[in-house]
This record gives sequence, C-alpha cells and structure tokens, in this order.
Amino acid sequence: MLTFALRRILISIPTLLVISLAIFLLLELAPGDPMSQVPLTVPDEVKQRMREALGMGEPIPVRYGKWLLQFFWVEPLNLIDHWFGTTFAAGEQRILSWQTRSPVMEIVAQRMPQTLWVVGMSYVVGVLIALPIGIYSAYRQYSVFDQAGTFVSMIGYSVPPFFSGVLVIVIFSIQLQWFPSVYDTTHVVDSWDSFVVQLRQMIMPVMVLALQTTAQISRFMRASMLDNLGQDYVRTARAKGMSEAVVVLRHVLRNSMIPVVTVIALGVPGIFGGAIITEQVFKVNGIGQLLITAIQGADLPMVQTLTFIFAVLIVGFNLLADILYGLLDPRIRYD
Amino acid sequence: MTDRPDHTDDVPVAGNEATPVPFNPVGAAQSQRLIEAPRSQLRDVWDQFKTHKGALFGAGFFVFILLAVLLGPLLWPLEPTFIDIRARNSGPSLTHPFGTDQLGRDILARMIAGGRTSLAVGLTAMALALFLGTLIGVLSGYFRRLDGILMRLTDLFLALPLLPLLLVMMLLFRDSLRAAIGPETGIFLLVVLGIGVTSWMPTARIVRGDVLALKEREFVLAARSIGTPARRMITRHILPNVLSPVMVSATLGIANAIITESALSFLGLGFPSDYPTWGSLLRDGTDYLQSYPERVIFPGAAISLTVLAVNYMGDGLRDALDPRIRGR
Amino acid sequence: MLDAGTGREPLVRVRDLKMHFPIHSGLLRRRTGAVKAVDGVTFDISQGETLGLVGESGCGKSTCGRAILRLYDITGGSVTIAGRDVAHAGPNELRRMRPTMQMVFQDPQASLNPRMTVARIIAEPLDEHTRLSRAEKTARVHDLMDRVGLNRAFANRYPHEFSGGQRQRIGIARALALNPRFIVCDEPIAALDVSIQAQVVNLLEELQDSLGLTYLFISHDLSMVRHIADRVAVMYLGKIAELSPRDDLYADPLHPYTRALLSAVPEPDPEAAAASSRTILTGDVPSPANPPKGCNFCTRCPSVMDICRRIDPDFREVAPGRHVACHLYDTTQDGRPTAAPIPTRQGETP
Amino acid sequence: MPQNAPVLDVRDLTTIFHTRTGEVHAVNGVSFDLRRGELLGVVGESGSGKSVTMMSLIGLLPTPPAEIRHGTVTFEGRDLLRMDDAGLRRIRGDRIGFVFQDPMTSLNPVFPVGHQIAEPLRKHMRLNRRQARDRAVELLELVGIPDAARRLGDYPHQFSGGMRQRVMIAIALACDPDVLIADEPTTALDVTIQAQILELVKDLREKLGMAIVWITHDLGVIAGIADRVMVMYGGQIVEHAAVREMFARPRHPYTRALLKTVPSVRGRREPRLTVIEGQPPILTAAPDACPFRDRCAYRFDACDRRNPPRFDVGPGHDAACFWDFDADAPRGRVAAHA
Amino acid sequence: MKLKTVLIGATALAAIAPMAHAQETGERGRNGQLNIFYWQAPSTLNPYLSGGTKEVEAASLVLEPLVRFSETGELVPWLVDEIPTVENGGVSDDLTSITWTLSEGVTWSDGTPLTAEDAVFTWQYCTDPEGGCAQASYFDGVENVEAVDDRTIKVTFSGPKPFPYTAFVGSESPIIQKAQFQDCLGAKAPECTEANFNPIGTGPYVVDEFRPNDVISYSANENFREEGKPAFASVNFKGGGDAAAAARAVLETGEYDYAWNLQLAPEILTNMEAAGLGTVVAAYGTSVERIEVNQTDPDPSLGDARSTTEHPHPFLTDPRVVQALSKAIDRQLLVDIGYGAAGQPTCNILPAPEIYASTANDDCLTYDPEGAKALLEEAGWTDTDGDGIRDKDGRKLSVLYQTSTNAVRQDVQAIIKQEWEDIGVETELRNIDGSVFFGGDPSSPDTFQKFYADLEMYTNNFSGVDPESYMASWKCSEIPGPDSQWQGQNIPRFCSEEYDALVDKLSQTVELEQRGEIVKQLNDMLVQGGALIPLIHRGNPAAHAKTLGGVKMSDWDSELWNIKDWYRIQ
Repeated sequence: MLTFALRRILISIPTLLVISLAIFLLLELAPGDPMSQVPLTVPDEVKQRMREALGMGEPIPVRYGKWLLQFFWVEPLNLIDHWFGTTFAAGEQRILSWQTRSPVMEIVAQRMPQTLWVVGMSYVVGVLIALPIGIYSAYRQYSVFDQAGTFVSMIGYSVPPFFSGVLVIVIFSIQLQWFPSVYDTTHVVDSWDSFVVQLRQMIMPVMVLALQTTAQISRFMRASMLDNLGQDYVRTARAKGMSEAVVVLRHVLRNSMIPVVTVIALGVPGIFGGAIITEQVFKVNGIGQLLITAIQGADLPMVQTLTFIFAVLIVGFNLLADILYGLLDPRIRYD
Repeated sequence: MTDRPDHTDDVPVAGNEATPVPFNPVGAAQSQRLIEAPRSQLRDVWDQFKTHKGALFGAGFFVFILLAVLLGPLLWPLEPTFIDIRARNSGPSLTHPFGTDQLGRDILARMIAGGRTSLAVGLTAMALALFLGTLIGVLSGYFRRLDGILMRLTDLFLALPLLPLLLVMMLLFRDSLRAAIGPETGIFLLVVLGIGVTSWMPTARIVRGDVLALKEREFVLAARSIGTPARRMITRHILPNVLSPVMVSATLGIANAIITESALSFLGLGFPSDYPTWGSLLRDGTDYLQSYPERVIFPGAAISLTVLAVNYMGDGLRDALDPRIRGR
Repeated sequence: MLDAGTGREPLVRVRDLKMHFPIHSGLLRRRTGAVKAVDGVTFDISQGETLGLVGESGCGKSTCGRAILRLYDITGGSVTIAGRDVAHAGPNELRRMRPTMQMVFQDPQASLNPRMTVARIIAEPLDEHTRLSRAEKTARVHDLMDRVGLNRAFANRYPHEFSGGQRQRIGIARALALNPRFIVCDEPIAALDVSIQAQVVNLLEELQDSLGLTYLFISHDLSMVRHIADRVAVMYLGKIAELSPRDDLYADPLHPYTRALLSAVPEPDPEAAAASSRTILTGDVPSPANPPKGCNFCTRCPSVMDICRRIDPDFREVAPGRHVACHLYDTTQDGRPTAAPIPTRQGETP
Repeated sequence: MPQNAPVLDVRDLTTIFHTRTGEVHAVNGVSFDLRRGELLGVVGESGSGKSVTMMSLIGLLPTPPAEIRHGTVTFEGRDLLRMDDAGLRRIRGDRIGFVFQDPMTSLNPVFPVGHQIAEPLRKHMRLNRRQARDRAVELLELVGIPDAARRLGDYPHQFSGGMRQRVMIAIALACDPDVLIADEPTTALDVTIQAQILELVKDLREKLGMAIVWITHDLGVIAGIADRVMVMYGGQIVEHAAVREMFARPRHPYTRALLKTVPSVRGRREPRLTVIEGQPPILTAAPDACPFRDRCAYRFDACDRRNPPRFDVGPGHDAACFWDFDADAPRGRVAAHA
Repeated sequence: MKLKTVLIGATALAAIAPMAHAQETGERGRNGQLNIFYWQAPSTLNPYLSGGTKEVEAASLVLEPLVRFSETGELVPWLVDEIPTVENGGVSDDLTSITWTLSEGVTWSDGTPLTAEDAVFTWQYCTDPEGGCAQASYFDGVENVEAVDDRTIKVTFSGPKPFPYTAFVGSESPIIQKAQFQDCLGAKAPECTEANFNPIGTGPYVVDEFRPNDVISYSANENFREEGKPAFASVNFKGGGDAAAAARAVLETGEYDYAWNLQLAPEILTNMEAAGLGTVVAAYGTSVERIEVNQTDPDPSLGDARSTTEHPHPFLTDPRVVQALSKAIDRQLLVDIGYGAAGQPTCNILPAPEIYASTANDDCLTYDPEGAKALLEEAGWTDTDGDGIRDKDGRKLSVLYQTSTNAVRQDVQAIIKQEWEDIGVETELRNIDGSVFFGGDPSSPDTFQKFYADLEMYTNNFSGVDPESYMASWKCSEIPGPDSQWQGQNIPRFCSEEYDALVDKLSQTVELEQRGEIVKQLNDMLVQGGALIPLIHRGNPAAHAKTLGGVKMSDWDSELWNIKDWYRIQ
C-alpha cells in the first residue's frame, strides 16, 4: 500500500507539471486585460505603466519559471514561516495577485473558511441525506419512496442553482423574511446567538447546494446497494437468520459503501473549488467567487494559482480515493 | 451507476449456474418456416424501455420539446427578435401566449428560438463529448501502451477549468469563425466545443473500464483466434458492446450540456445576449422574478423539465440496455 | 518420439512451451516475478487424434490451449502446427495460419458477441479470410448450421435467444467455418447441463469422424475426457505430470497425482462407492507465482520423497507411449530402487 | 437406514415466479419428508426446481418476484410457510443451516471469517464475544481448517475455494442445526477438493447426526453419500428411492437416461454417449401433461393427457411415470393415485 | 459653504421623510452600523494602485483630498480652509503654480498631524516611474510639489495651467501618509500589502479589516477633526453578487442601507422601490453613453490596415449618414427601457456642467425616422434592389455595431437595430465581454481601441470638472493605430485641423465664459462632423434606505464623498 501510494505520488509529479504548464499557457493565451476595469478616464500611457509594474512585459517562459518557483518553493516556505514563526521566506517574491497586489495565498486562506462552511457543510449535509435515501430506495426498489427519491434526485440534477437560488431568496428572504439574502462573511461565531445567526445565513445556500449533492450521491448509493443486494452473501446472511437490519445495514451497506466512499472522496476537491454560481447568488464570497472575479478581472496569477491548486486537489483526492478503496475493500491489495 | 429491477434477473432458476434461456425447443413449427427476419435488438430495447413509466414520459416530453422547437416557428411565426415596444411587459394573452419581455419581444417565440439553441448545443456538445470520450476510452482500454498517457490526459482535462478555457477559445477562434460562418454559428461552435472538450472525461473512463472488461470476454478472444485485426475488432466487437454505457452517458451528457450552457449564459460567457437561449432567458428573467414570475418560470421549467425528461430517459435506457434484464 | 508410435507425422508439435505472466511490483513497477501459468510443456498431437488435457482449475490448461493458438505471445518454446511455426510467426503470417487452427470456448454465453446475429457470428471467419460473395457466405453459413444441428431458420437471431447447448453449437459452427484441421476445445462442456453435455460431445465426435479433425480437448471432467480422448495429458501447476494413452492412464495411472485425481472422481454407483477406498489429497494447489521447489506436486504427494523437494523430475517416457514426470520412476538414481513397478502393459494406440 | 419420525415434512409445495413475460412455475406440488439423521440427495438439472424448493421452504426467496402458492412445510410441529419473518429468522441459521454453491460469493468479502461465524452464534446462542470466538475456533477446527485461531481474522479472499467452503459449512453448523441444506456445495470445486469436502461431510454427519438435504446435479456425488434420492425434473419429483434402489432399478425414463448419459472413469467405456435430446422445459403454467414427454422415448398418449402422479414402484420407491418398467408396458389404471 | 450644503441636504431629506426624527447632530458613533453594498467589491484600498471606481470610493472613507467636488460640481474645501484662486493669490498670475494651505488641527487617524510633507510624498509616490500609479494623470504637468512650511503646499506646473485644480483634488487624488508609505515607493508599491489594505487616512473612518474583493469593516475615526461625526460607529462595506441582489438588499429586504451602481431596468427598480424601504437616487456627471462612429474602414480584408487612417470609411465619413442614424434613434425610448431615473436623452458629448452644454444639436432629441430617410436619400442611399436595405454604387448600407456585454446595452442595441432597419440600414450586432473590450490588450482584435467595427457604443466621461483634456482626446494625434500600439483616446479616428486648432486655443484661455464657448464649439464639431452619436446623459443610480440621511450623490467625486455627514433617521 505504501509503495502504491508512493508510486502514485511519483507519477503525479510529472502529471501536475504538465497540468501546470497547460494551465499557464492556456491562461496566457486567454484574452482579457487586468486594466479593463480601470476607468476610461485613466489614460492609456498610465495603464501601460501599470501593466509594466505588474510584470506583464516579461516573456512567458520566464514568468512560468518564476511562478513555478514561487508556487513550489516560496509559498511553502511562507507557510512554514507562518506556522513556526521562522523567516525562511523573508524577502522572497510571493505570487501576487494583479487585482489586489497582495499574496494570492493569503486571499485564498482568507476565503477558505466561508467556502468550507457553506460548500463543505452542504456537501456533508448532502451526503448525510443522500445515504439513507439511497439505502432505502434500493431496499424498497420501485416503491413509492424509491420513485419519490428518484424524482427528487432528478430535480436536483435538473434545476440549475441560479434558478433555485434566486427562487429561495425570493421566497425565504423577501416574502417570508426568514433568512438574510446576503451572506455575512465577517460574522464570528462566539455564542449561541451568533451561531443561530450563522445557521440562518447558511441555510439557503447549503440547501441549494445540498440538493445537487444529495441527487448524485443518493443515485450512486442506490445503484451500489442494488448491486450488492443481489449478491450471494446476502442470501447467506439471511440464511444465518440475521435480521433485515443486520443484513442491510451491516452486510450490504459495508460493501456498498466501498465505491460510494470513493465517489464521495472524489467530490471533495469540488468543495475547495467552491460553487461559483451559488456563491454568486448568495454573496458568499468564497473561492468560487474569487475565481470568477479573478477571471473577469484578468488576474492571471490568481486564476493560475487557483486552478492549479484545484488540479493538485483533484490529483490528490484521486489518489486518496484509490487508497481508500484499498483500505475499505480487503480484497484489494496494491502491490 | 447501474440500476436494475430485480424482478426479472433475480429469478433463481435452480442451481444458480448461468441460466439457460428459455427458447422453444426443437418444436414442430420451426422446420417449415423460412429464414426468420432478424429480430431487431432495438425492438427488445424498446419493449423493455416501455415498461419504465418515467422513461416513457421522459421520451415523450423530449420528443414533444424537440418537435416544438423544430416546428414551432411554423406554427408561431413571430420573430423572436422583433421588438414591439408598445406591447412590452404584457402578461400572457392570446396575441402573446407567454407574454412579452421588457422590449415587447414575444416570449413564446423567444422560448422556441432559445430552445432550438439550447437543444442544439446540448445535442451537439453531447455528441462531441461522446465521440471524444468513446474514442479515448476505446483507445486507452484496447491498447495498453496508450493507456497511461491517455488516462493522464483525462486527469489533465478533469483538472482544467471550463471558464478560462472558453475564454481562450473565444479569443483564438472567434474572429476567424465569425468571418467564416457568421457570428452566431461561430459562438455556437465555440460553446459546443468548449462544453464538449471539457466533458468527455467521465465517458472515457466508463468506456475504458468496459473495454478492459470486454477484452477479457471470450468472444474477443474468439475473434482473435479467427485473426480479426484490431481495427475491425474495435468496430465489430468492442464498439457495439460499449454502446449501452455510451447511450446512458449520452442522455446525461445532453442534460449536462444544457445546464452548462445556461450556466455560461448566466455568467455572461455564452451567446450574445440578444441571441436567446433558455439559459439567457432565465438569467434575464431572474431580475423580473417578482413582477413577472412567468419570465423565470417558463425558461426555468423548460430547462428543468427537459433535463428531467432526458435523465428519466437515461434511467430507462440504462435498464433497457442491460442485457441481464433484457435477456428474457 | 512422443506421438505414441503411430509413425504419422504429428499435426501439432509443442516443445517446451512456456507462458509466464510477469508480476510487476515496487515503486518503479519492476518485474519481480512471474506467474508460470505454463512452464515447459511438450507434446505432439497426430492428425485425427484427440488429446485430452485435464487438470484442476488454475493448472494452466486453458492458458496452454490459448498459447498454442498464439492468442498470447508466448514466453518460450515452440509450437508447430501443420509444419508451420506458430509461436514465432509475424502478424501477417499468423493471420494466414489462422484458418488451420480454431478454438471452441468454454462459456457459450461469453464467447458469442451478444450484438451480432448467429449468421454474422458464423460468417465472421469467412469475412476475414475469404472473398466469398454474400450469397456464397449465406449458403456456407446455412450449411454449417445444418452440420451442427442448428435450424437455419434462426440464422438471424441473437445469441441470447438460444439455450446453452445451442450456443455451443454456434461456437462450433464458427470454428468450423474455415475448414480447420486443428481445434482447441477449451472446456466446451463445462458450462452445460449434464443432459446437454452428451449432445455436444457426440457432435464433436461426429464432426471429427466426418471432417478428420484433430482436437486438443481441454477439460476438468475426467470421465468426459475418457470418453472422447485418444491420449490424455494431466497437467498440474503449469506442467504435464503424465501423458499416456487413454486406456492406460485410466486403468493404470502412473503419477501419484493422476491416481489421486482419478480416485477423487465420484462413482455414480453406490455399491462401488461404498467399496472403493479413495486417495484424498490434502491441502490446496500452491500458487503458480510461487511454486514449490523441486517437484511441484511435492507439497501434496502421498508418496513424497526427499528428492522430490529438491529436484524437479524430468518428463520422461517410462514405457512406450507413457510419459511421466515423477521420481518414483527414476531408474538412474544411484543406490535406490524405483518405488513403483514400471507398468508392464503396453500402451496401445487407437 | 434411520426410519424415525420426519424432522421436516413438505407437502404439495408450489412456487411460482412472476416475470415480465408471465408466470414461471418453478416448483409444482412437491412433497417429501426428511428424517432425523439421514442424508437426502436431490438430483436435477438447472431449472428443475431443486434449489427453489429448498429456498421456498425456509423463506429465502425474495417475494416478489417469487410466490409460494400453496403447500405446507412442517418443522418441529409448526408450518414454516405460515410463520412470520421473525419466527423464520429464529429457525434459519439455528435449527436449519445452509451451505451454498459458490463459496467465493457466498461469504461477505469485507468481514473476517471469524466475524461471519460468530454472527449466528451471538444471535441464536446468545454467546458473548469471547465465547463466540472460542466456539468459532472450535468450528473451524471441526471443519478441518489448520491453524484455526490465527485464521479467524482472515478475510474470505485469503482462503482457497475448498477452505472457503469449509468456512461455509462451519457457519451452517455453528448452532448445531437439526437440518443442513447443502445446495450444490461442491459444484464449483475441483474434484480433489470435492473429495475432501465429501469426506468431511460424511465425517461430520457421523459426529453430529443432523439431517442433510444435499442438492446436486452430479449422480456420482449422490451415490457416494446419500441415503435416499429424489430426482427432480420440471419442478416436480419424478422419482424417489433409497440410493441403492435408485441406481439399481431406476423406474423413470429421465433417471434411466441420466444414468446412461454420464460416462464413467472406471468400468466400460461406451463408444457413443446416450443422449437425451431436446431441452428441459420452462413451465409457464401448471403442467397438465408429463413435463418430460417431449424428450421421452416411452411417450404414449397418456403422457399428453395427464401429468403422471408418483406411483409406488417398490418399497420406499416411487416414480411419476405412466410406463411400468417392470411390466415393460403402460401402467394399469390400478395405482392411479400415489 | 459647508453649512449651506448641510441645509440643502436637510431640506431634501425633510421632503422624503417628513415624519422622521432626524439625528443630524449628536455624539460620534451614535447610529451604530452603516451597511453599504458594492456588488463589485474593492480589491485594494490604495486608489493609486487601482484606478477602479469601487476602490477609489471605498478608499474615500479613509483617504481625503484637499478639495472635493460637491453634487453640483462645485469645489468644496476639505482639508484646506479656502480654495486658492488668482484673485486670492493662491494661484500665481502666470498660472504656473498653486499654493494650498492646510486647515489647522487636521490629524491622521493615528493621531499624528497632517503636514505638507505628506502631500509632497504623495506626489513622489504617484510619479515614481516604476510604481504604476493609476492616477498619474492628476500630476500631469506638475513640475514640483514642495512643502513651504508644515501647512503650506506649493505645486508648480511646467507651463500655464488655466485649471490648476487637479493634483490633490477629488477622490482620485487623495493624500496618503508618508510615514506609512515611505518604504513603498516605486517597484515596492504592490508589495506593501498591509499599507495598501489598511491605509491610514484623515477621513471619518478607519479600516478595521479589509478582505480583498469581499468585505471591508470600518469604524469611526476617533481622531476625526469634526465633532460628533461620523454618526455611525462602524461601516460594513460588502461586495459580491450582482446589481439586482444589491438593489434587493436595500429596497426589499432592508439588510443594507446603501447600494451602488444599480444599473437595472427602470421598472425593476421601480417595483423594488414599491416595497417602501428605500429610495433610488441618481447623480449626474459627464457620463454619456454614445455611439462612436468609425471614420476608417474596418473591413477585415484590409488586414493590418483595417481601422487605420490609411483607409477612410466608405460611407460613415459622410456626416449626413451619421446624422440620419442619429435622427432615427428614439432616445427617450432608450431611457424608458434601460435607464429610467438614471438617464436623460442628450445630443451632446458634453452635457454638463451647464456652462459647457451646447444646445445646437437638440433637434436630434425628437425621433424623426422620416427626416433620417430624407437625409439618406439626399446622400444618395436608396433601396434599388428592393430588399429593404439601402444601397449606393453597389454597396449596401450595412453596419456592424459592437458594444460590451451588458443587459441594458444589448437592449439598447436591439432597439436601435430595429429602428435603423426601419430606415433601411442593415445592422449586425456584436457584443464583447467587458474585460476584453475595455482591456487594452494590443493582441486582441476585440478591444474598443482597435474598433474593428463600424460603430461601437460605450460610456465615457471625464473626471473632475474641467473638460480640456477630455476634448483634447479627439485631436488627430490621439488616433490609435498600430504605430501607437493602438493607444490613443480618439476612438472614432476623427481628424480635423480646425478642431485641433480650437483645442490649442482652449488651453490658452483662462476666462471661464470663453472656455465654455470654445468647448461648446468643439462639442458641436464632433457631433455635427459625424464622429459621435451621443445617446444618453447617464447618471449613477444608487439606492439608500429611507432611514439613511445625509446622502448627497456626486458624480464629480466619490459617491460617498460626504459620508461623514450621513446619519440614521430613527
């Protein structure tokens, strides 16, 4: 298992390098100018000087090299400095965002909490709702519950969040005035009341996002349960006189969870990637919103870094999913 | 995801061996008959598909929507871009069954035009994604040597963000495409390419898995023992047998492409905003949600119902194409 | 020579055939070992003869059959069929040889493409190797269907509409399409019901008689092999333990494994069953990735000796037509008599 | 042969399946009994209804699609078919043990075998963790798994096929059942391993004395271990006799043909195999004629008119055939009802 | 002056909320929290590093210039007591220097006094060639800034400057603290994240926390020079979302007090306003939505020479065609559909301030398709082949009309397209993502500077109140082209010697009336010469809660210029 993991990590290094180059070149080719949001009243020559100050004039290979160095060397050093109070990275040039002129990583770190709160929570909620639905739908296949579950998950697939999001805002914020329509990212939870406030502002985005997660995971769960319910060992368990609860919730579930857990693990990078549209609709300024504003503002270092972090997460969680598979399924032995 | 109803394949015909399939044994009737016409598998698929009510509804609705957007302009000849400023913001009426928008454009006509775009995007992007996914899946599953590199390529694409990619493509090809085939077709191609190029990966993975499994099946070995070369092996034995996962991906792909196109429209990255698609109608409508809810509800319902219908179709197709079920 | 003294030139000549599947492991996926599925198999099959190849699951008998037909790229040894080298032929050459040698597979469900009609399945070899017109092909397909006892009215049906026995007939028809001389039957009856097995075996025998076919009949069913084969090879863990004419082998098995195997077959006769005393082997077959040192049967052999754990016995002819790989029949060992008498009965050839 | 009171008594069991194409009559009016300590062999081809019969009587068939249309199954004085699920669960695994065909798939791949053996012990015998463990070791030793204590924590895939089937037997025997139903327990195994398992079962039977129903399609296996044999065809019992009687004097054309189709490794080698032409039937309705008639060499008009009942043809020997092999003529009207 | 503005504000408010009890005066911080919603969030608080309006406005709570512009465009002394003029001797007679005197007792929020050295530093900071200062144009022509004494700043120009109120005037040119920024000169400027995100200012608020592109928390400046101000103890400045969401948060849910830049369809705003929680207000500056008319040929077949002065446009150089196009536009309809209270029809490129606004072109305010047709006939464009499109010499009257992607602009485009097609002009529409269209990427074909279209529509204005440099942008020398890397302000590629001469004359003229006359002439030359089709004089729409008092929107300065005077109506 260890060799397997090491080997996969070794393979992922060249993969990530290729990905980083692809992302870098792609974005370099992309249109857009960080100066486009500067008012027209600012003369062109001033804009040109501002561009030069951002380092846009340098050739692409040089910038790619610099960026790689910054991403893989300077930023980790900064992280170490941050954790241990050392000063390894003092004086090193960090990756600076063009829009804010501040280190990209700091902004990412700042955005992470709200993204994790909302998108992460919705994922957790979605999964927690999805599993029982999937299990029961499979167990009572073609029952009314199953049909309803199928319908709800289809709705989850079919209704885009910019539709459902605005709809719940109109219903719950404007008509009923139950929840705020604007998410307050500065809100600090330090008491029961503030926790309630936090809950209230999270409910709608979490609801909208969880619907999609629930839809997907419950379908997976159902399919996986169905596959396993037909297996011979289920009959064995019944033949041993085990109760249905034990048969379904211990024997079948344990087996069905193996593929589902890996699917869940593969969905995790999505949390860190944020949910662009939902964040926009509910004004949860998380990573997704950061990415879209960076794209709109042609903030290349930000977009490059964010997409690359995302790529690293995807590759990493792919690996994790494989390892989890091996851990959960005793039949799988890597090496 | 494979769902299957257990009421047929779980029939424990005693012994649990591979169950021999009932077939009228050497009966008296067979000798006189001439060669039977081929019993189309499509028919079997359809017979099974029919039993799935959701799928039947889905297929019916999808056909209805397709006919509506294709034949709609004949029945409802109003121009979707015609501005009748005096009639703006009117509710549903006989002259404008779905009402008009803030410029007095007929919403029904815009829905029909928008649907044509959205469905065209959905179908073509799906076709492209399927083509790429199947090609890459088959190649990497069938040829061991290509496997590593193609799967890394898949990883790479999974890690690429759609939005910047679309922007790049807009820049690089828009002008030449616009000059060659006109602005709307150009963007259409770009959106389709963008969605297609960024959504083939799941199909590729599924197909690869299936091909790997198929390669171990004895009929492939049988073909090898006959001396069938790789090209025909793929076209004759591999492709027809990965058809069912591909068909299922197809339905999911249409739904996915419709949603993606509307999300792009929502973010203002899709078609020009005077060019109606369901997504852009929905986006424009959300601002008017309170005063004119129908402007959100029509396109929203159109997107959702179409995707729903297609998803149900996929569900039914999955069942219908599963030989474990259809076999009997 | 090995071909049981018929004097005829063997149609199939297999020499020291090895089929090793590499095991890769470690950080750099180095090759760290091999599953020795087939490890040095030698035999001949004469024209018109049926060689039975028996053994338990995992002993490498199917791999052996496939390797002979070059469905795998073999690791070592040589295979000659009808005087042509199969093992080292280039792709085009191999393709030209294909019509001579065909295969019937174990699982009639899995060996037929579910998306092709029976006619197309049977016609596939014709498509690949002949330039017949459509009508000629159809005629040939119908002819083949008649030959294997399939109603030609069903030419346009799909495999799933047939029963197991009928599907196996389709597989046989496909194998016959190009008038092969040699057919490897890879467990053709294992997946069939008892009452159907006999139908298929009879069909194979009839075809052999009428078309002069040569079979390599791979099976784990010793009783069926006894019925159909002229000579029988018993495989254990990638190697042939014993190769003898059928009647000799069943009447007087030489190798301890053959004896155990035969004694394990249950007798459909309660009287005999009650009377017989069986040799029950202990333990399981070792992994072919990690075979025991010396004789590979030494871990389970009831007559195991010291030497067996050290030296791998040669596969030798110990009596006319009778080959065995066992130290019990060593005559060259100094100072130690052979533990078993050399059979006196002469091998007879059919 | 033990001639005591039956431990299991099955009367007129009829099981059908609802499929998309209609009903399939898998078991049609099967009646038999099982006596304490005996081994009853059930022989038949795929689709003959032998497994379905056994699964029906203890409620292991999923309903739907299956439906047990009528019949009674008396076990310990109670009708299992009228019992609720909880009651059945108390009997399954405790009083009646099961061994299935494929030990590869019948064990749960993600639990250690020790856990799987302990499960029924803890449920039915109310053992605590420690006791269950000890008993599991005992059971593994009983079925001949070397180094039992250490292997308790191993997963099924770490065992070979034969060992896995031993584990299955250990599970079935865990609570000392009165009845063991073995559904083709050696079909998926190699002959040498099959021989080991058969030895083991003989051995265990002597030690434990439970009644066994042994389902198989292999007449050889039956000949070696069974006391009595039932032959099933088309969802019915076509012949039933003590094992020696059955092999010596088969009185149903199907049994007779079956005995001839199987070649032997010993004895005479027939130049040609006897063949039963045609395919076994799938019944879409309750049979109103002999289900074997299409493949039968003795067919005559009565076979098409009525489904033959089980005629007594000797002591403890009955056969469902209108042909009287002793007289070599159609059976007279005398023994019309068995 | 200050008193007066306060009074005006009070009466205006009294009209809005007669019943409310105004809390104009009282203790500092008495009104709790003020919630402001800028749906585009500021990315930095250093206005010198980002020229964006949102950054400038967010910074204006903290950083202050010497003088601000009121809602009417008048100069309001802010950190000085009086505005230097030639009359009071603050401006030298030869117009080459201006001397400012800081008010007494102005301190930074950290308690240190504001000195002239800070202003000198600000000038150095922004003019450092490596710093990439966004507001460098404010220091154009500034030769030197010196601190005469602690409170006296002397700005010397390289030549006579008739309108010397640029440096340190208005929200885009505020004074930054030398102590905080002295290590951030030149290339180091972007790395001073701490300073850029938390500038120390003299304004009513100090930054507590700045989250780029997300939210800013301010609290009242304890050292603010005015007693009892600001009324709010803290400000929550939220970003993200879209205009509709921002409007909704103020007008419908009441979660926010003020929302900026609500470019929404008028009826949406009207409907939201009906909820009764807030008011929509607009400030008018010099923004004009206009169609620029390409005087050069954008034909793709010309390759690199497309849209350059080498090839004049085949028909748009004829002012009659442009006039016809202008007449055929129903400007009032455009206002009704797209702008509502935030727009007025205009025929001038310079509609304000009043002394510069010409009335010579006002006949275009009436929608006159017949007149347009007549003009086209006169210019020789007739529909000879009956396909509904006019043509002349085998060439169709067909235009490509581009703009940036924005719902209102696309509605306007659609209406105009239809109106033009009514008079026989074929119109192809095209819209380009704003970041590309307004981005200056010379390699992109889609920038507004490249102008690879016949017509393009966008809004432009000038900052401050003096139009001299704005009008100078249509000089021949300002034409963008490949030689200048497509930089230059003269987007329509309009070139007239007469116009250039008049611009030069303007730069020599001091007297305000005369300047006004010249500017009107310039405006008329542009409009009548067919370089531009002005459409809408745009205001900046914003919404504030009915409980928020003191809001006086100025388009000449930051919208939040007088936030120190804002208060809660209870």
